[in-house]
Amino acid sequence: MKLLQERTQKQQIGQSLIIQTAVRQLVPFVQLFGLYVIVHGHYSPGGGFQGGVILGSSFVMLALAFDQSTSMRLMSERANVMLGNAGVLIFTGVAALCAIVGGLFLDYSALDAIIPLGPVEWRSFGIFLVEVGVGLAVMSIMISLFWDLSSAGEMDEGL
Amino acid sequence: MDDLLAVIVAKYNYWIYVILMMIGFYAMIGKRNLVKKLIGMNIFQTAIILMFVSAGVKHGGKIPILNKYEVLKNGIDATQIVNPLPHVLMLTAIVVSVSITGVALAILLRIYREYGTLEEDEILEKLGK
Amino acid sequence: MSTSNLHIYVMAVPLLTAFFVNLLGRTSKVWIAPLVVGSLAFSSVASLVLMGRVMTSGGFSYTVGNWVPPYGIELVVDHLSALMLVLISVVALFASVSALKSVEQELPGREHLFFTLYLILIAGLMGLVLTADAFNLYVLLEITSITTYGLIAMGKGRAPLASFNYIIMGSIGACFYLLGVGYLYLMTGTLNMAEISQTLPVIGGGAAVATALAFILVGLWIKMAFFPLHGWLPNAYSLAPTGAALIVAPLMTKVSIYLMVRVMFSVFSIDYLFLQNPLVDAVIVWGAAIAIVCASALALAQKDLKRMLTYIIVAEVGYMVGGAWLANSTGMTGALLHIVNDALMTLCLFLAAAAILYRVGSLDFDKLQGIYRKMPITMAAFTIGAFSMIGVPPTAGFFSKWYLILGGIEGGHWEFVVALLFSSLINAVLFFRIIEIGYFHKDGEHHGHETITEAPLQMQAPLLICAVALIVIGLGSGPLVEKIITLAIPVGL
Amino acid sequence: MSYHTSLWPLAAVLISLVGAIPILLSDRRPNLRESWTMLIAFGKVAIVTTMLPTVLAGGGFEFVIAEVVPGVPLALRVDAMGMFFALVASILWFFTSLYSIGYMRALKEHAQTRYFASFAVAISATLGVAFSANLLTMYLFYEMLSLSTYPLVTHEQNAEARRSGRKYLTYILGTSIGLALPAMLIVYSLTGTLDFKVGGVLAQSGASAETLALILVLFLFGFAKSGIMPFHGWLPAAMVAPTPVSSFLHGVAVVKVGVFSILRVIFHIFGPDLLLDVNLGTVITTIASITILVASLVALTQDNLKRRLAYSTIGQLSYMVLGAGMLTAAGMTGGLLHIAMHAFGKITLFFCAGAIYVAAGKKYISQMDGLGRRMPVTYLAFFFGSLSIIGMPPLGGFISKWNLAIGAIESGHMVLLVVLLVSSMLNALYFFPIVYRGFFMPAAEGELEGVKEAPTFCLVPLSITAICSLLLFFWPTVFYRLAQMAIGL
Repeated sequence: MKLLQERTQKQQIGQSLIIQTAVRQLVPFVQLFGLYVIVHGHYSPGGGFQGGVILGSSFVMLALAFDQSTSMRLMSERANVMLGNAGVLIFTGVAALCAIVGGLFLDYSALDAIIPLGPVEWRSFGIFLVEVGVGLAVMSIMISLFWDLSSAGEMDEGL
Repeated sequence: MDDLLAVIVAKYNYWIYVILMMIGFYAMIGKRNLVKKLIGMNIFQTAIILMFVSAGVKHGGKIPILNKYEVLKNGIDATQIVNPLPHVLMLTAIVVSVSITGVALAILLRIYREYGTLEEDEILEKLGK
Repeated sequence: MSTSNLHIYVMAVPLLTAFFVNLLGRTSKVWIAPLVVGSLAFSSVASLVLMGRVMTSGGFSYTVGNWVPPYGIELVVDHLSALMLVLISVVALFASVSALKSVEQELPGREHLFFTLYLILIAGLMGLVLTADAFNLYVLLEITSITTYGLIAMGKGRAPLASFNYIIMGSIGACFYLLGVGYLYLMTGTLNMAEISQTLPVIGGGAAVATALAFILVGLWIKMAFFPLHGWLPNAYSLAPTGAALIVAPLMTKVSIYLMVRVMFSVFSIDYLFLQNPLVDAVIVWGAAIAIVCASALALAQKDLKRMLTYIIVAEVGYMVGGAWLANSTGMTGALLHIVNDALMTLCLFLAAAAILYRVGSLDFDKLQGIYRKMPITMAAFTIGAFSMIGVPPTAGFFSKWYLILGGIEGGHWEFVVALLFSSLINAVLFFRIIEIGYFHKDGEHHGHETITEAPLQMQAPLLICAVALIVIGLGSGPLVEKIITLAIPVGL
Repeated sequence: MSYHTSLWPLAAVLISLVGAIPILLSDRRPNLRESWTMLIAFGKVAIVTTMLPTVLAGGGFEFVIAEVVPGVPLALRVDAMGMFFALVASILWFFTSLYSIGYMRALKEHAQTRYFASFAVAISATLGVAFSANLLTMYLFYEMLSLSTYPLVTHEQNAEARRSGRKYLTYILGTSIGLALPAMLIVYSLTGTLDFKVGGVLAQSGASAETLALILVLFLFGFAKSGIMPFHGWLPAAMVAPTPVSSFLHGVAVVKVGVFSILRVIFHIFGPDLLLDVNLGTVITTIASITILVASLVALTQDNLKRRLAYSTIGQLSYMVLGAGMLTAAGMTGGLLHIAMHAFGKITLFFCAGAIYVAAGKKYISQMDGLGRRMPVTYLAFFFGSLSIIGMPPLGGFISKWNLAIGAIESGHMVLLVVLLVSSMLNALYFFPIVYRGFFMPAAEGELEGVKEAPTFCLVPLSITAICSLLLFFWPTVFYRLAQMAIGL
């Protein structure tokens, strides 16, 4: 593992200007697409899961094109964990909220009791909320998995 | 003989999954390298995923994404649509398998750092000392 | 169908708290203890209330998100699952109080990670108990397993290796289970347990159904470490951090046994299991008897308290598998009662082991000399736990063994009776060996022993409560069986 | 017989169990601790004797602790048989406590608090066995007694104690878990109850003679505390314990609990009629006779005084089982009576052995030449005790042996009478030399310089028990009546 790292550094593999520039340009679009997929999860194919992976892959791309510290500068480990936790909390929180306001668990129509939008609308909107949570969690897990594995758990240089 | 071949060919997806599963099983039990064991585990899980997914195949079936207005107008013909349930289930199974792989890899890293090798024999040898 | 959300809260509160622990525990350690203990205390109280409700008005089913089965996910609360919920939450509560202390000592700086996994594990176990969907059961099984892998791998030394072995074995088990469920799905077209059990008699018991049963059983046996599929357990449990062993050892195998019982009677039927395939149960009971004898014998060879306890767990698994397959209601009562009792006994012994480990730093038999004098209260509780394992009345362990042996006699399975008695005797030898070592002492050489005093109150309190609970449950086993367990046994046994 | 619910039996059992707590708490103040012990001992005797008149009048008490298994609650019941045993045990515990204080202090033993606490728990268990209303409850207290006496047996905490403790538990726990427990479960699965009933519960079960024989043998050997051969090995080994422990536990409580359990099973689980029907009495009498003769012969060869007493105990215990096995009124009465008579006699002998050890430090009979002249009171008591065991008038032992002999004749097995007579002869052979050596053999030069009588705390109890043995010959009424009521006369 270490050997591989040294060799890549020496030969500057993956440090090509073209790739770096392309990635720099692409990342915002990839992230936007990820958000789109998340937000449209309840209408069309897609959803938090897929969107989260796309979001996560944008950071993976950064880490591949530059190095791990660059991607960690843009998204600190701490922020990543926070986002991941927040995602799960949104998911379970919404579910629990449904139960607390008197419906069944994950029965979004019950949320009508808080903001009256109508049960049908709430079913749709509830899914959206949950998808956001799932998306955040998946992204965070994706990123930290990659970081951990590529840097052999050291969280420094990576591949 | 013909009958046997007919069975094999007609159910070829099951044979493939059985063969894959045996390969995976062999790797998990027989291989001494921990990463190979892990790969075997992945093959094993993939075989099961294959079984579920292939069982859900419907020749000429449509994807189960419906157009609301069309459905309201014409109703649903269930025979024309692929059952999405096995696929959805396998999506979950894939997630499970990925997370197990993730945890396993992390643990393998710790093992590697501790013993400097991923060969089971060498690790056991080091432990013996 | 019910609109009560109580059992969801029981499960959701630890799950939600897990992430709060991760978030807040990262910034300051002071958050961890109140969050963990608070959430588990809530779960315990809520599950007790739930138990009361089930006892007065019977069980009910629940659909998540108001989607009715077979589309939605169904949860079922009946006497058995309510009992298991109480067991899981209470054991988790006691274990966590003690674990807080030992994790602080063993994994400084990583407490928040540990307790995040810990709480997810507990939520997963509760989900396993509640779910009525065969596939969800697989997912939850893997959630509990993955968290367990993580918890075990946090240990020192060889723990990651043990954890990896567990991953391989555990995955095989889970995959076998999934395969079995796959066959059932192909045969019946549904994953809801109730619907499968309605469809199965219609399609009759073909080879595919038998294969499904075989795969599911073997899968679960691997998960519960039923001898000879137990290889992963002793290493994994004894090398795990003490805090992890505290929760994993009492609960994991017991919940797997619950799952086996659930699958046996909620998916398959008594008719199919015992009447259409009469030899199967006899073979399994024989297997259980062999498992008990072999695991007990292996326990004799151990030189470390924790390892010895892990082999006893393997033997106890044989008790419960055998009891469940005796094909009579007495044996079943014994198996279910033993799930409760064994969880508490194991917890009691592991709590004592944790307290000793906290002060002495080792559980080698050599290090335990004169321990009665140094830690009298801990050892008193340990002794009660040991008596319960041996089966000395009026501790809880005696009464479940009573039903198990009685079931064996009624069913004419004398090999099982002999195995149980043999194992009791071996347990007596095992524990009296430790009691003897602890009771006699040769302090002699070094004067380091003054430094060893009683464990901190935080570790003693759950231990003592647990020891007292063993006696109280023993004396109260009559009502427990009559009011809860009898109602949990499937009709017709 | 009518039983009414009352807290008395529970109080009788619990007083010493709860009493163990203040004993433990007053660890650092020996005088306070010993006051507690005496107070509890006295309280126990008082409670038991309070219940005596009701029982003698044909009544009884009951108390249900908890419903643990369908049809088998944990319950206490005071009937004539239980009362009989409880009376013996509680009175003798009182004297033993007194004696213990003198003995332990004189020898400056360690861990006296643990000793007294374990003792208190043990006597609780003994009364629990006496007052059990069913087999399960009795098993519970039986096990409790086994476990609570472990610290007493291993009191010395040296290598020998460790060995003996191991042997003790192996025999006692091994047999109770391995033999008595399955026997109990078989009875339960046959009858659905474990209640002690006059006339037995197994009669209605319709079990075959073979099954009954199996259960009987399991019970006989399962209650290994009764020292029936070949499960007697623990008894001589357990003699490493301090003498008061040996005297009380291995002269009275533990071994008698074993015998009492067997008698309970014979009288109230099987019922004498059933045993007569299937002719299983011979099984019991054969096993008991062999034990009596072999144990008496082995006792002859022992030089260690306590070991000789131990083997004597093994032999005497089987008298009681033998009596029960005769299945005649006189035989069963005699067997039960012998519990009391032997208890008073044997405890005197053990007290004397302890007193000799405290005063002269002698353990072996061959070293005790001439000791009687130095310790006349002790030796006189010893003489009385041994007379009672041998069964000579005017001591209590005569009454029980007389009844046993009549029982043997009634049962028509003359062999049993021969066994009784031969064994009594052997008893005399192994006891009289001790007394003879003590009084008539000259002491070795300078051996016994400065040896005096043991401390008063030791001397008073042993004199009292010796006198009790004597009095029991003239006034055995209470015990005799209780024994007769117990077998339903």
